[in-house]
Amino acid sequence: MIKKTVADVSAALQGVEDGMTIMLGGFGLCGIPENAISELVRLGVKDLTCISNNAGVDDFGLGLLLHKRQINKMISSYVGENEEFERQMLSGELEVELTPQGTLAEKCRAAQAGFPAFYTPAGYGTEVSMGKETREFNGKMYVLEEAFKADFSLVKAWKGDEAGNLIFKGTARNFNPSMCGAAKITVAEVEELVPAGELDPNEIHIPGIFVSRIFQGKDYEKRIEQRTVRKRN
Amino acid sequence: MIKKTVADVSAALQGVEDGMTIMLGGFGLCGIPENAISELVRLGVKDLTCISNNAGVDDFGLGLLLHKRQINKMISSYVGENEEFERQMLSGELEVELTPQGTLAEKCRAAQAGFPAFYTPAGYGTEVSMGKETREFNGKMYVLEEAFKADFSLVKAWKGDEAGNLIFKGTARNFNPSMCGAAKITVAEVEELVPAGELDPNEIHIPGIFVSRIFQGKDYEKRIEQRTVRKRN
Amino acid sequence: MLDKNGIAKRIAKEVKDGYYVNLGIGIPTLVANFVRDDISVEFQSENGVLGMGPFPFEGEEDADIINAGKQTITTLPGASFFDSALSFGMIRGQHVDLTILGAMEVAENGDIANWKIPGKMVKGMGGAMDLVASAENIIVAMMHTNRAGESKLLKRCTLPLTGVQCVKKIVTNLAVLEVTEDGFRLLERAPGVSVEDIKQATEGTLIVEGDIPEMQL
Amino acid sequence: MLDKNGIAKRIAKEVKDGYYVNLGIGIPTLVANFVRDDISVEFQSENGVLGMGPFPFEGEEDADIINAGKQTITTLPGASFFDSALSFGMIRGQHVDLTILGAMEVAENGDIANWKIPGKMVKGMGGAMDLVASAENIIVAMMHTNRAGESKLLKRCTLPLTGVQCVKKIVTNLAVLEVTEDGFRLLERAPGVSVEDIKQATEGTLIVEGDIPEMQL
Repeated sequence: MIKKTVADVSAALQGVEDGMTIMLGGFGLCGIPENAISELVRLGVKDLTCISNNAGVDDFGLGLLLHKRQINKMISSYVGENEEFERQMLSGELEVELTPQGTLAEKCRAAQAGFPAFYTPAGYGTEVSMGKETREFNGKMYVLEEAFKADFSLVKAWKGDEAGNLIFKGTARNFNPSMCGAAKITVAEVEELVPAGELDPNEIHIPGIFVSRIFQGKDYEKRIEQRTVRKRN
Repeated sequence: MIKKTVADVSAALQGVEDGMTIMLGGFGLCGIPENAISELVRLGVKDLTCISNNAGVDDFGLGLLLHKRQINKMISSYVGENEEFERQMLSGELEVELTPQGTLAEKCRAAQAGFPAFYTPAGYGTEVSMGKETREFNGKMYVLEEAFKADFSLVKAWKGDEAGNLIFKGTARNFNPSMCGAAKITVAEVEELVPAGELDPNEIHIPGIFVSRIFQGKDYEKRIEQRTVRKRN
Repeated sequence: MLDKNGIAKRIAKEVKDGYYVNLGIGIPTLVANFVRDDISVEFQSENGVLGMGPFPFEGEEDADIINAGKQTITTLPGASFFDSALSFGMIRGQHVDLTILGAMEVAENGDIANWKIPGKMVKGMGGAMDLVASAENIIVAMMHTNRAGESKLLKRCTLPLTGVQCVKKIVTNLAVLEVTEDGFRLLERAPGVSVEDIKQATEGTLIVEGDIPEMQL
Repeated sequence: MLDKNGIAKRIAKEVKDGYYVNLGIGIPTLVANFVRDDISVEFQSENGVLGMGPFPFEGEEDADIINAGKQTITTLPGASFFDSALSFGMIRGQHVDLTILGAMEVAENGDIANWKIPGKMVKGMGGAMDLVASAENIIVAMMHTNRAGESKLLKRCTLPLTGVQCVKKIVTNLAVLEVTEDGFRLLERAPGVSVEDIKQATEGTLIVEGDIPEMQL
């Protein structure tokens, strides 16, 4: 068994530098690597390009990095819910590349699985396809999209083991699995870190081969963006 | 919940006709749809094109269909271990299209996920890439491969529920998941069929949306091709 | 004339037994409330869940179980969770039977614009471009006119497109319309709305053939 | 001169701590028996398992747990199962550190042929084309000459190729060689084998610089 455990978030993020491209899992605030984001804030690394479906809210998630002006460019599918983001974007301080959500996911998966590029129908005929190759297959038009290239991938899982195997929970899975192994170094933080052999090999969502470093996260806030409930009768 | 259960293998294979293209899960004899193959033999459908990583052995798996001369064409990555196959291939009765194993898997996955084509490095510079588009990305050469088109996909899972959700076991998973939803109709046979709600939504390998019909299989032989063991000390 | 719930109620009639359905944010979300009890339908949310149920009871919210609108949800028996790549595989691979989403503009050729207004803050397309480019069956739920009273059913979209030639049906506060090769074909009038009202509110080509029935809700 | 086990033993020295390794059928399979106990290595099999262990004890075989050679196997703590698409994602995405496979011919430019002999029954390439086209670190394990005594290390392959310019290192019964821009560079001699013996058995360009040490096994 190849051991991937590191002592803490600080050891896990060793090597992160100014100007790097970083992938971050999560959908909204669900399944985001909270510990790793806090460490990026602490490290104060700047000029980051962040690949993440969303950009957090003003005081949580990637909003914390935006607040400190650590991000130069965001590659996302949806960036609402964030006033500081809006201000920086409108003032030109922040570059934003909007990518259809399914394309974003597949650009991660392509990087993970060694595909340089793929054809998708999403965005054909829109400004998203401008400057990109388009092509017809079986009477339908497709856009050629290329795999992401990133330095670090920061993901959050529910359970993990020493070998780096990961299990996600509910919709906190989202972009996390496809980002594993999609960057040069993949850092996984987990709510529960167990010895190798405790996870059923049949129930593992992402094998440890896609994970470079794993650590037990702490103090998870798991903030809810839209608390919707119904009354009991 | 959308119910996918059908009474038996006969109901599950309703609509299979001569000349169709059929995908079959399994690696060697591991994880093959035993019940569906028996039913194809019973139905006597002919001129089939079969997409399957292997071709079974003389008296089991796809060998049973070969024996009855029901297959016109095999699309596989490895077809050893089968004398009748060899005879039919050398005599020209059987057409064989050999495809690299990873390309075979991805051609299934592309069909499942709505990708018309993808670029892979496998087979570049070999006879596999003859007549296909090749292209350079980042200094490396790739071959353009297209998604499969099939009429039926016949897969085997370990557990399944009424909603068509599937869980596979061990290496019997292999090609089965990527073939789900990769054909017009997907038929899943399972060792254990349970009511909806009994499988943990977090542990499902293939959501029911990719499965058209599901039934409880019976009399699984699960033959072992190479029984390798060690002695206890 | 319908309100938002009325539009949702009318669209719910388009949801058939055995359908997997993706609902966009806004009016489409309301559709789930009006689907008949005697048919089997599963709702997919592109962030990675199939078989969504109602909102959780107070105190039972789980931060790890949300829909694409970031709302806390529950799941029903037969539900499954999956990653974003597989989720868009469902969508792109046309396994989802019906997509219902809102729009700023729809053109008579089926083009749709619903993600960007030049000069205003752009929040992003989210999954909308994947959905409209992939789905075989797309229904748009929207008001017939914007706040300034201008038609949202146009000859050509003026806003940046989300997808081309993809919308099949539109349900507005005034009417049900089908997108055909010749333009918007009027199928039904909302209660109390005349064909003339609809003509006035439609900039694109409107095809009116025979008697136009009033919607049955 | 080495036998098959000797070749496997020498190759085992190339397996480093922390490596994920894919072993082909034949001599490569034997490599697992000789890897040092004090390093951490995981074996991947392309049919969908990482963390393979030894063969099962008699009576404990599980038809659902096999390797790519269709042999019954066991798994070690930390193992995982996955589908074929993900498995080849590992391979294609260069997450597997070392691939060891057999060959019929290797050319001095790194081309490899190991799947087809025209006129004979062709069993297929299995995963070999994906492996050789993707892996950054490929070692070929084979006999230096074929049964007819002809060299398998050639200027150009004569058989249909499995992959181009991909082999980095070759371990045969006679020698360890590295594929360089100028040809096969001789690194080590097998015990009791002379440089002259190796020259005789090598059709491709052989580069011999300085003293060639004998293998340490």
